[in-house]
This record gives sequence, structure tokens and C-alpha cells, in this order.
Amino acid sequence: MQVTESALPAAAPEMRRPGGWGDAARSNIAGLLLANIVFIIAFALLASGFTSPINVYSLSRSIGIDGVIGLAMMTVIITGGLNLALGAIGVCGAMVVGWALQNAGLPIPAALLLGLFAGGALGAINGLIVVLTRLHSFVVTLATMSVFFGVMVLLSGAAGFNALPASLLAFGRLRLFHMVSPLLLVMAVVALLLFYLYRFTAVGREMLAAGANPVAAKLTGLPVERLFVYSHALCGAVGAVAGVMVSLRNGAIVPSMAGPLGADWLLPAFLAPVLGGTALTGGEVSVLGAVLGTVFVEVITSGLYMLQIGEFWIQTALGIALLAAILLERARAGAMLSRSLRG
Amino acid sequence: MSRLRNLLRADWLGLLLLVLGGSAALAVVRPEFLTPYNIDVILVSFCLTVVYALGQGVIIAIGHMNLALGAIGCLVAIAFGGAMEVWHLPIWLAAVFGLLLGTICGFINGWLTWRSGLTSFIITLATLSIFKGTALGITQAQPFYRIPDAVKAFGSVRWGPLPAMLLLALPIVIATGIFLARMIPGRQMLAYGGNPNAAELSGISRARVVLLAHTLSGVLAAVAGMMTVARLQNATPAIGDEWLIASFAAPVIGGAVLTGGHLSVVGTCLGVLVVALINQALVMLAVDPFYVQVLLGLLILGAVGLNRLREARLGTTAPVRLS
Amino acid sequence: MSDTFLEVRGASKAFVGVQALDGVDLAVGSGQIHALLGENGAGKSTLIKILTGVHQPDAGTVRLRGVPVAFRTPRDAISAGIGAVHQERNLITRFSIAENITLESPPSWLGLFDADAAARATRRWLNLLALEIDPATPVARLSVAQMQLVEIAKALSLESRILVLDEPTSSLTPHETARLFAVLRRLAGDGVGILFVSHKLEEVFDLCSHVTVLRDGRNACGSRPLAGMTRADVVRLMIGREEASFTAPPAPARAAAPALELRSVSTTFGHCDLSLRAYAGEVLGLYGLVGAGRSELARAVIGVAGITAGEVLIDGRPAAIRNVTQAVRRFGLGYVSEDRKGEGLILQHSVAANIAATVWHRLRRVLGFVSDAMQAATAAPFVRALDIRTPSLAQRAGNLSGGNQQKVSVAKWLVAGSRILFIDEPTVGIDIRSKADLHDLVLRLARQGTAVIVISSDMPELVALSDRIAVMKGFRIVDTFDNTRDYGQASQRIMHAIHG
Amino acid sequence: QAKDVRVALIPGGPHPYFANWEQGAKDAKRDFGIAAADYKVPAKWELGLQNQLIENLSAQGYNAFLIFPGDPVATNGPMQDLASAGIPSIATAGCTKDPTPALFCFGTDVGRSAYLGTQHLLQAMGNKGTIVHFTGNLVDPNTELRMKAVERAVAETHGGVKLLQTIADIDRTPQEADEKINALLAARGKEIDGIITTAWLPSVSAATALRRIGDKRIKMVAIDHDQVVLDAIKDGYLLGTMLQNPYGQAYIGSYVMEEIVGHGCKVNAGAPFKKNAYTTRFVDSGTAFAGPNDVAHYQDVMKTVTKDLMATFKATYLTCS
Ligand SMILES: Nc1ncnc2c1ncn2[C@@H]1O[C@H](COP(=O)(O)OP(=O)(O)OP(=O)(O)O)[C@@H](O)[C@H]1O
Ligand SMILES: Nc1ncnc2c1ncn2[C@@H]1O[C@H](COP(=O)(O)OP(=O)(O)OP(=O)(O)O)[C@@H](O)[C@H]1O
Ligand SMILES: [Mg+2]
Ligand SMILES: [Mg+2]
Repeated sequence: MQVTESALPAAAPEMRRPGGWGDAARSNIAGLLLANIVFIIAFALLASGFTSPINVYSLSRSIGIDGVIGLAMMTVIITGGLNLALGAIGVCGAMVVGWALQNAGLPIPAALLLGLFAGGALGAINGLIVVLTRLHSFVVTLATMSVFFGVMVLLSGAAGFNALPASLLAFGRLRLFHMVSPLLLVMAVVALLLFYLYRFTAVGREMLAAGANPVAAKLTGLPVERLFVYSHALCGAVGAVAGVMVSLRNGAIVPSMAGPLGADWLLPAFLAPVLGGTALTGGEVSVLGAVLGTVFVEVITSGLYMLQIGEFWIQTALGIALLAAILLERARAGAMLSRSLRG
Repeated sequence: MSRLRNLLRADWLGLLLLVLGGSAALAVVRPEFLTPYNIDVILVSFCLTVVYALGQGVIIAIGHMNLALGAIGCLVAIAFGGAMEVWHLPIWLAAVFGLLLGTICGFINGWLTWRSGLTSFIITLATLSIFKGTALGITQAQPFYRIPDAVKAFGSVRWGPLPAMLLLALPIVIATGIFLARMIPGRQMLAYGGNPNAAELSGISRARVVLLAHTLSGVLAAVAGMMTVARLQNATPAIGDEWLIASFAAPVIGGAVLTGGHLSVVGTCLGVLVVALINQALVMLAVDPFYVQVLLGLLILGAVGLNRLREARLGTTAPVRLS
Repeated sequence: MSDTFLEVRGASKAFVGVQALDGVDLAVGSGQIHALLGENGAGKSTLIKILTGVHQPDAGTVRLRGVPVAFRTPRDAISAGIGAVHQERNLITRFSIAENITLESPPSWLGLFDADAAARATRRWLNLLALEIDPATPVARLSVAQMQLVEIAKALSLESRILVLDEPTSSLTPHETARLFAVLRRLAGDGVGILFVSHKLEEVFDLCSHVTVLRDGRNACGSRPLAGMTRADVVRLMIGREEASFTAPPAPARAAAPALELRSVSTTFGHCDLSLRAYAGEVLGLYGLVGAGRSELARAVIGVAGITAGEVLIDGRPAAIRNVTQAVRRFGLGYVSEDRKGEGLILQHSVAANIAATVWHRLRRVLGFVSDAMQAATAAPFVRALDIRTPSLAQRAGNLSGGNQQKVSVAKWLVAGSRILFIDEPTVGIDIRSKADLHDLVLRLARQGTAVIVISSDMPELVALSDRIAVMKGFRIVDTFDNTRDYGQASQRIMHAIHG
Repeated sequence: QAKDVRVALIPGGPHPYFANWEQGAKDAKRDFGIAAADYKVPAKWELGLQNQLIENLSAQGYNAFLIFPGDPVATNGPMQDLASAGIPSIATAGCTKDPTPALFCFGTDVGRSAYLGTQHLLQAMGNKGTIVHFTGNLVDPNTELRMKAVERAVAETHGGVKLLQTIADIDRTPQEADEKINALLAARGKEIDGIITTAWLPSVSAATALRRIGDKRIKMVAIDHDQVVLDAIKDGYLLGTMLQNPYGQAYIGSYVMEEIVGHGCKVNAGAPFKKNAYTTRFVDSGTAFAGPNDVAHYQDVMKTVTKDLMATFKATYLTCS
């Protein structure tokens, strides 16, 4: 290195470390946490059965699944892109696992690995097309969503796999402490791995930089194209995990698990990361935020069902609750900010 | 001379060539393609789609999104149907009521986005739930069937290959085109979409732009919803369910940038036509149902890819992209 | 003070972690050209943003002709007669020049935008600044300097009573600057009050009649006449001490093979048959008027564009550079972009991340592990070395003042330890103290064995820095000579090369 | 001794087909004194949402479930959860695939319905000509059963009738069905003599399309009881429709739950269950062809079918101590 310490000016600016409670309280993580606590307490008081083991179990399972779906989408949102084919890839990944277990007779770990690999490969195909054609990932994945799903239905004849190994199904049905689904732990593991990736590894930081400003990243010497392909592949692999998790809840692997073309996953996939503070323009990521966002959505969904609002009106109530919560959070963050500036 | 050059550089020229080439090829393979009834079918599909695609387009222009587009269309459709069936309103009054409702819904989206400063994604996702839930709650998932014959006729009548709905869709397309290309508020929307900071520094009011775009989007969704009622001859709460992806696809295929600042109305129309044509081809060529999805995807990718190739040749891509 | 147009009293403004302004006073009279000076981060732009309605002050008042005003949006400021060129580029790149310039009040006919009228109105302002481009050209096609001129034209077109210019000349060559000043003097003669920010003190003494200096968000001097003040006085007010005099150490003996050699190179950008040598230990200056193709040359060499003919040699060996990653990681090239916001920095990421981005792949341990602490440890020495003013290493780069941002984009190449470094407009927007530091740094870098190629439109800077100077014109090199650091001699030779 | 029986009837999503469930459940509640028989609709037609709703309702104390399987295989999952909590469920209006925790499957034999419908069509065509088939979504395995049934009926004419084309995946949104059906009619309308539809939305769209063309040459048999379909039959555009029996499914299903949960009855393992592609424990809820004469009182047709089933149901399928 050219600049030696001795050549440095004596007066060094003070290097204040970031963080501290002030920063944390202002971030929307704190807001989400608060909203979660408020809603959980409210529902526990108002809706009988909300805290029953069976509901907590069901809640933990939904959080696990939708959390992983959201995390999967997050990995491409950071590139400033998106992946409409996420659901299709998730289903394809799960179907590969089903095939490997039931038709090829592979042992469970090998089958899961194969599924992960298949999801990653399909994601990588998206990434490669995006990078090579420079089309927006919206158009690319719109098309591949149709292609992936179509090929899957073609190959499988739309028939699912329902003779999964008992041990795998038993894992899916496990009740930890009588009320927690192991799928929640799966999500925790995925979240931790992603947190590690983006926070503590070179390639994760490079992905973020490439997503934030591809031109600057490229001029800095980062292999932007390759990083984009990695991001899409990662999305596919995590999507496959989600596919397997949904299958575990269903007790079978079926092509319809994510709706037509896998499109049912799209809203939860975007909702959680965006609520959690991941910018759709790319380059920023909040794993914890995405997880808290999922918890938030699942809690109000479950709670409103528990309140037994008229069937068809439940969606309206959900929308209003979501809107009220984010607007209140917004007001709170604003108040915190102005207080900290005055103080 | 420079006009010709501009035309050659237009990002939708490739799509135009594709539409023309594809139609010609289809007409050769299947002469029935050129029958008036068949052209009518494509144009009907075009009319229904292009209106809500532009409804999304004006939002994309300012760099926002409107996930509630289909829900607004749905709510307006059943309000329109319900107003006529339950309240026995005359058609014009029901239509005005529908338009008003769409305007209000769009305005609510805009107002919430503007006041909260949150991304329109979240806001419209929440209002999507609210609007759709209300539509389902009112109807209990049952369609309104008693649509007056005049409304049904509007969705069915055609003169040769030209459907009556063109009378509504075409003026809307042209008006939107002029609005964005030449009118001051339209230009301000595009300026804001291109660079919100710069636009605000130039005195363009964020509130105005955001409210205008979202309200416009609500109005267009309302029109599309009521047109769909006329076509389907009933007002079912399933209207609008498939709008979300399609409404983004057409403008984006037509060259719009999701980050805002650019929307080609001609491109959007061609985007709608390309997809309609591909769907038509898949039906006409009697493709095995199991292959339809695969081919649909590949054809879309192929069409957009070809267009992109032409752009790359001409070097019309934005220079900010490296190399 | 009867003719005081614009008066600020006790303006304060805080951002998270920073008190940007603390009770600042300012008074600009009619027909006055008033300089607003200060180091990077002193609060100049913040003050200007308060005057233009971008920020609202926490405390203090703004008066226009004695009437208190409170601008809530930029629109309020514009309608109150304040026109501004902001430090950051603020153009709609997809719009044409004409559309940008008429954005505030577009000419219309029956509610339709009148493109012809806009072009006519625009051409007038472009002519004034001698910018000969078709007003229908999209801004995206312009070079940085051209964009800056367009922004100035846009501010002029408002014909406002108060004109605020935040570093309007940062990317301009002396020729264009002179043109601009002529316009400004005429406006002042017509009674327009002008607030002018620049880090080029020569310009300030040339143009301005009054001066206000800020230091750390406070007034180092109130509005006072510039007449009678010397450059040293102003510098002392700005940095609290004398300007360090700067002498370049002698160049070392030249290595046998140049670190970078271009032999009859042609590029897809349009350079053709271009030859150039840059030696380790030396600073090579690249001069040319706006649009000469200097930036493009640098970008071609680091692999952004294709080299279509000729040879690139590094340390005497032919090097086939296929992409930027390879250029940076394998051949040790580096490029500091002239457009730091667009291409130099990742604005929403931290200072530390921006600086360490070039070396993450080298820092990593098992499992690709790179901690914040490792990143901070890598970045911190350079933050100190360049005296980058930031509340913390975790501060978003976008929140730094313009000058400090520029230092960050230089720092990352120091971290990377590049052996061949292109620096495009190294001191755009950098205050005089940092400029001296930076010059010192560039030379030190060179003397320690890096081949530095400086592209600068600031001729005095280029002459002071370079060991050799190459002059470009129309994508060719028209002259190369050894620089004796004698300004008169060098400038004559350069001008001769370009115009003769 | 009777335990409070709380039955939840859960369709796959909001859909007019299930509207009669609500009535059936209400009537059963009144007739048999069931504590609760509530119709609960998932807000959207999504498998995940349905599963969640089921879990939610069980947490709310519902102890008997009539479920339309969002997926024949995947719905076994939540049913298994219910079963392990001792809560019985019946796959209603559609079957779950064996091995299934559902007590039995109570619904329309879709293959048979499609087959009978096609036969009606072919007979009306004199077993000559060309037909097209509009059906539901490919991910729904029922679709393939229907496609096979139609093919079988066509094959039985030994070349007299040709199946020109099948269009699938158009039971998602009305607009999509409308576009594709009209596209086909525009392109090949002249070649087509008959239309069989085996899903709700295609039935509605095709009926509307025929009315729009005003063409009574093309003969058509639809499925279900949408108002548009019934009107088209009345006006002579359609031969008739294959009615299913959602009312009876809900009415009898709720009754069975009252007997089982409330009075300790068991499903008779040796009962004469039918077999279909999914399960060996299938009970046909009845299907009936409704032509122009039946349209006005189609609900009576369903109620008659229900009454007949009801008369022998307990004796045939349940054993009560
Ligand atoms: N939006 C912001 N958020 C947080 N801090 C800010 C923001 N804008 C400016 N600052 C801080 O306020 C201080 C003053 O910045 P300002 O841009 O006014 O300086 P300046 O005098 O214009 O410097 P330069 O000559 O480098 O342009 C700096 O410390 C800067 O980091
Ligand atoms: N993106 C672009 N698209 C088309 N032309 C461009 C683009 N960028 C620059 N040019 C043109 O290329 C020429 C050279 O660019 P540029 O001005 O950056 O060269 P330069 O010598 O580095 O000058 P300076 O850095 O002083 O502006 C100019 O004529 C400019 O108009
Ligand atoms: Mg500044
Ligand atoms: Mg340059």
C-alpha cells in the first residue's frame, strides 16, 4: 500500500460507531417489532383461540413458509430486479425432489440437494438471460414463469407425488414444545445464512454494491454480470426450499401448490421484504426486516380470521389493518426523528 | 428526413415489425386469420387490455406502481352492474357512478402515497385488499347478471372487423398519448418519473403529480372494468384478477422503464397486440394444451428479445449502460 | 443596507449526527456578485438549499427585500424570484435540452407543449453560453460539462432577481468559464443579486465583489467586500491557517518500459491511431477541451469499451483487457470517474463500504468472511489520510458534502493499490485545503511507483501536477511534452496545440 | 349425550358454484338441530390460504369439516392435521387422493359427468361431426379425467365424431376464457358442430359467445347452473347442462357429521362405496342432465336427487350403535 501511517495527518476525525438505541428506535425494524407486539397482544386479548397451541403452531408454520418465500424474492430485489417466476421455480424444485424420492429412489438428503440445485439452475437461467439480453428481469421472468411451469406440467402430466418418505413427512408434522413448527426453524436457518451472506461475506457485499449502482460497481472492478447471475440463482435455490416447505405442510408435492404458474406466491414474496425495508430499487437489504414483515402479515391475517369477521369481508379488514399499521408506524418514525434532532 | 430517422430509432418499431410479420405469417398458414370475425376477436381483446395497461402505464411513468388496478376495475364493475340491477339506475348514471368510484379509489391511492411518503407498492397492496374484499363482500362472490341489452350490445356489436368498443378504447389511447407527449401535466409526470429530485427543484409539485397519476389510473381502471362488464355480459367479482401482470407486461414490453420517466403509448399498444397475437396463434394452430404455456413463454421472450436485438444494433440504448 | 435583496439571519440546520448550519448570517445586495466560500462540508450547499426551499431551517429567518419568507417547497422559492444551479446535477436525462430548460414554465399552445417555442427560447440561452447543440438533443447524450452548461442555462432562463450558483464551474474549462462570467457580470449590471460558490479562488477574485465565508457551519466572516482582501486572507478565514505551499518532488529516473503504453490504439468510442506512454513514478496530465475524448480514452483502456485496433502494453507486455474486473484485479488499473454521483460512488452505502469495495475479494477469509471491523480497519487509514469529513465510517456516502464524496472515490483506489490510475477531474468540487492535500497525495502516489494519469480541465492544476502533459483534440493526441511546471510556458504550448 | 357439533364448510375459494352450500348447510342445521353449520370461504382461490383457514377454524372450535380439496393430494395435509386432533373431515364436491384421512369423498363423479354430457351432445349430433372441448386448469387433475372422458365418448362413435381441439387452462378468469373461446370460434367456427364444456367459466363464456353469434347450428352441452347457462338453454342456444348437486353435498354432509360427531356413528367400512381415479371411498352426490324442460325448476331437480340419496344414506354408509 502506498500511503503509510506515518504520512497521515495527526488530526484524525472522530470515528463514531454507528448504532446505539437512538438509531435502532428510528429504523423501521423497531416499528415492525412494535407493531407485531401490539397486534399480538391485541389479538391475544380479543380473539379467543389466537394463543391456542393449534393456532400458534399453524401461525409458526405459515410464518416459516411465507418468510422463506419473501427471503427468496429479497435476493433478487437487491439487484433492482424481480423474479415473477419464483413460484414456478419453487414448484419445479419441489417436483424434482418428489421425482428423486419417489421415482428415482434417492435418499432424502440427495433428493433435497438435487431440488436445491434444480431451483438454483432455473434461477441462474433467469439471471443469464437478464444479463445477456439486458432485458428487464420483469419481462424475462414473466416469460420463464410460463416456460418453467409449462415444462413442469408437461413432464409431470400435472400429477403430484404423494408417497413421500414417512420420516420427511414426520419432520414436517413435528411439534416443538407442542406448538412450534420445524418449518419456522428452517426459515430461521435460511434467514441466518442470508444475513451472514450479506453482512459478512465478500460476495454478499459485492452483490449489494452491484445492485445499488451497477455502473459504479462495474467501474470499481466488481464482476457485476456474474453477481447478478449469482443473485438469481440464489433466489431459485431459496425458492426451491420454499417449495419443499409448502410440500411438507401439504404432505405431498403437487404442481398446484403455488397456484396457476406459481403466481400465488408473488404478493407474499414482495410484501415481506418491502415492509421490512428492502428498497425495490435495489442495493439494500434487511433480512430481519423481511422476517418481521412476514410475522406481521401472518399475525394480522390469523388474528382477523380468529375475530370471525364475515368471510368475504376479511380481505377488506386485512387491507385496513395493514394500512393503519404502516401509517401509524410512519407517524411514529417521523415523531422519533424530529425528537432526536431537537434533543 | 429527421422524422424518418426518429421513426427508425423509435423503440417500438421492432414490435411493429413483429406484429406485422407475425400477422402475415399467421394469415398465410391460416387464411381464416383475416376473417372479420377473427380480427374483431383480436381487437376486442386489444380494447379490453389496452385501457387497463395504460392505467398501469401512467403510474409506471412516474415510477410508482398500482397493484390495486384490478381491484379497482373489479369494484367498479360490480358497482356498475349492481347500480343497474339493484338500484335500477339508467345506464349513463350507472356509468358515471362507476367512473366516480374509480376516480375516488385512484385518488385515495394517490393521497395515501403522497401523504405517507411510503412506496406505492405497499399502499396499493393494502388498498387492493380493501377494494377486492369490498367487492367480494358486497356480492358474496355472485355475479350481477341483469345487464341492460344496450350495455351488452356495446360489448358485442361489430361493424365488419371493427368492434364497437373501439369507439371508447381508441380515443382513450390517443388522448393518453397526447397527454403524455404534449400536455404540460403529462410532461410533468414524466419529468417527475425521470428524476423526482430534479423535478421538484424545478418547481413541479410532487403532490400534484402523484395525485394526478393515481387518479388517472383509477379512472382508466374504471373504464376497463365497465368495458369488461359489457363484454362478459355480467358483472362478476372475478373481473380484474388477471390484470396485474398483464398490465405491467404490455407497457414494459413496449419499452417502458419500471423506474419511471418513460412510457410509450404506441409501444404499450403493440405490447398488448403482441401478446394477443401470440395467444391467438396458439389457439389457431391447435397447440396441444400441455404445450401452450411453454410456447407462450418462449414466444414472448423471443419477441422481446428480437426487439432488443434491433435496439442494440441501432445503439439506441441508454448511454448510462456500460459499453 | 437599503438595497439588500436577500438576507439570512441566524440560520441553523441539523441533520442526523451533524449540525450543518449554526446561526449563519448572509446578506446579498442587488447587483452584487457575492461569493460564498468554505471548506468541504462547511455548510454552503445546505444554506443554499434553505434559500431555495429544499430544506427548512430549524431556526433563523430569511428575508427578501425586508419581507420574511418561509419557502416550503422549491416552487415557492422559484416564484419568489430565486433561481438556482445546485451542486448535484438535476436534469431529466430522458428529456431534451429544451424540455429541461423550460421545465419550470413550459411554453404551451392550447394546453399542448410547444416544442418549437421551447427550442427557440432555449437556443437563446445556449447561445449566450456558446453551447452549440441542437436543443432537441436528449440530455442523456451530453458530457458532464455540457450538462453543467445546460443547468446554468436553465437557471438563467428563469430570469430571476436572485441567482444562486453552487459550484457552477466545477466541470468547465477556462474558456467556458470566462463566457459564463461575462453573462453574470451583465446580469449583475442589470441589478440581479448573485450568490456564487466555488472552490477556485482565482475565479472568485476575478468575479465577486463581496464574500461570506463559512467554517463548520458558522460564519467565519459576514458579508464583506472582497476588495482589499488577499487570497491568503480568504484562505485563512476558510481553513484557519495559511495555505500550504506545494512543491512537487523531482521525478525519479524513468523505468525502461512504460507502465502503460498504447500503440496506435483505436476504440469503439472513436479514438483512432492513438499512442501514449505513462511511466511508473510519474504523473501524466491529459488536457483537452470539453469533448476531446479524454474520459472515453480512460474508459476504453480499463475495459468499458472495446479496443478495435492497436496494442495495449502493461509493463512492456501486451495485455488483452477484456473487462473491467480483469483490468482492476489482474492488471492493477483504476479509474476515478468524473461523475462521482452516477459512477463513482454507491450513494446509499456507507463510506467504509465504498472505500473497501475494491478489495473485498482480497479481505475475505474462510467462507468468504469479511466483517464490518475488517472493512472499517481497511478504510479508516485512508479516511484519515485524505481527511474525509464524516461523522462515522458508517455514514451513507450520499450524505457527505460533495468534496468529501470526491475524496471517497479517490480513496477506494488507494485501498486497491492500483499501479496505473486514471483520475478524471480529480478536484472537482474540492476545497483548496483538500485540493492541496489531494495534489500532494497524487504526487506521493506517483513517486511511490504508481503511474498516474490525470485528466483535468483545470489548467493551473494540471500544470502544477503533471510531469508530462499530453494534449488531446478530437479523439487524437495532438501534442505531448515534458512539463517544467511553468504555467505561462505550458499554457502557451497547450493552447498552440489545440488552436494553432 | 349429544356433543355440540360445529360443522365448517370450506370451498376452495369464492365461487358461485358453492352458493348452494350455504343454503344446504342452513337447512341441515334447522332440520337436524346442529349447533353450527357455517359456510367459510377463503378470501382468495389459493391453496395456502385455504389450509390456513382450516387450521384457523379448528382453533376456533369447529369439530367437523366439509372441505372442497384445493388440491386432491395436498389437501390431505390439513386433513391429516385435523384427524390427528380427532376431527373428522369429508372431501366434498371433489375428492382427495388415497391414502386419505377423509372419511369418504362426497361429490360429483367428474369423469362420469363429462362422459354423460358428451354422450348427450353426440346423440344430438347424430354421432356425426366435429366437436371441441373447453375445460379447466391443467394443474387440476380433474381436468385430465374430463379430457379422457370426453375422448372416450368420442372414441365410442368409431370415427363418427372427431374431437377437433381441446382448450384447457381457461377456468381462471372470465376474460381469458372469453378471448380463447371466441378466438377458436372465429378461426374454426365453420368446422365445429358441437361444443362440450366441463368447467364453470368456459361454460359461461361459450354460452355467451354462441348467443352473441346467434348461431344455433353449433350444439353445446355445458356444466353447472350459472344463470347465463340456464338462460341460454331456455333460449335454445344450448342443449342442456350437467347439473351437479352442491346443495345436497352440504345438506347431507352436515347431517352425516351430526350423526358421526354428535351421536357416535361410524362410517361403515363395508359400505358399497364407488371407486374413482382418486379414491375407493367415493359417494356420488348425483349428477343430472338438465335440458330446456328442467331449467325452470333445476333446484327441484337437485332437491329430488338429494331426497333420494338421503333416504338410504344412513343405512347404507353409517353404522350407529
Ligand atoms: N441530507 C443530509 N443528511 C445528513 N447530513 C447532511 C445532509 N446534507 C448535508 N449533510 C452534512 O451537512 C454538512 C454540510 O454539508 P454541505 O453540503 O452544506 O457542505 P458544503 O459546504 O456544500 O461542502 P462542499 O464544498 O463539499 O459542497 C456536511 O457535514 C454534510 O455531511
Ligand atoms: N453518452 C454519450 N452519448 C453520446 N455522446 C457522448 C456521450 N458522452 C459523451 N459524448 C460525447 O463524446 C465526446 C467526448 O466526451 P467527453 O466530453 O466526456 O470527453 P472529455 O475529453 O473527457 O471531456 P470532458 O471530460 O472535459 O467533458 C463529446 O463530444 C460528448 O458530447
Ligand atoms: Mg456543497
Ligand atoms: Mg470527461
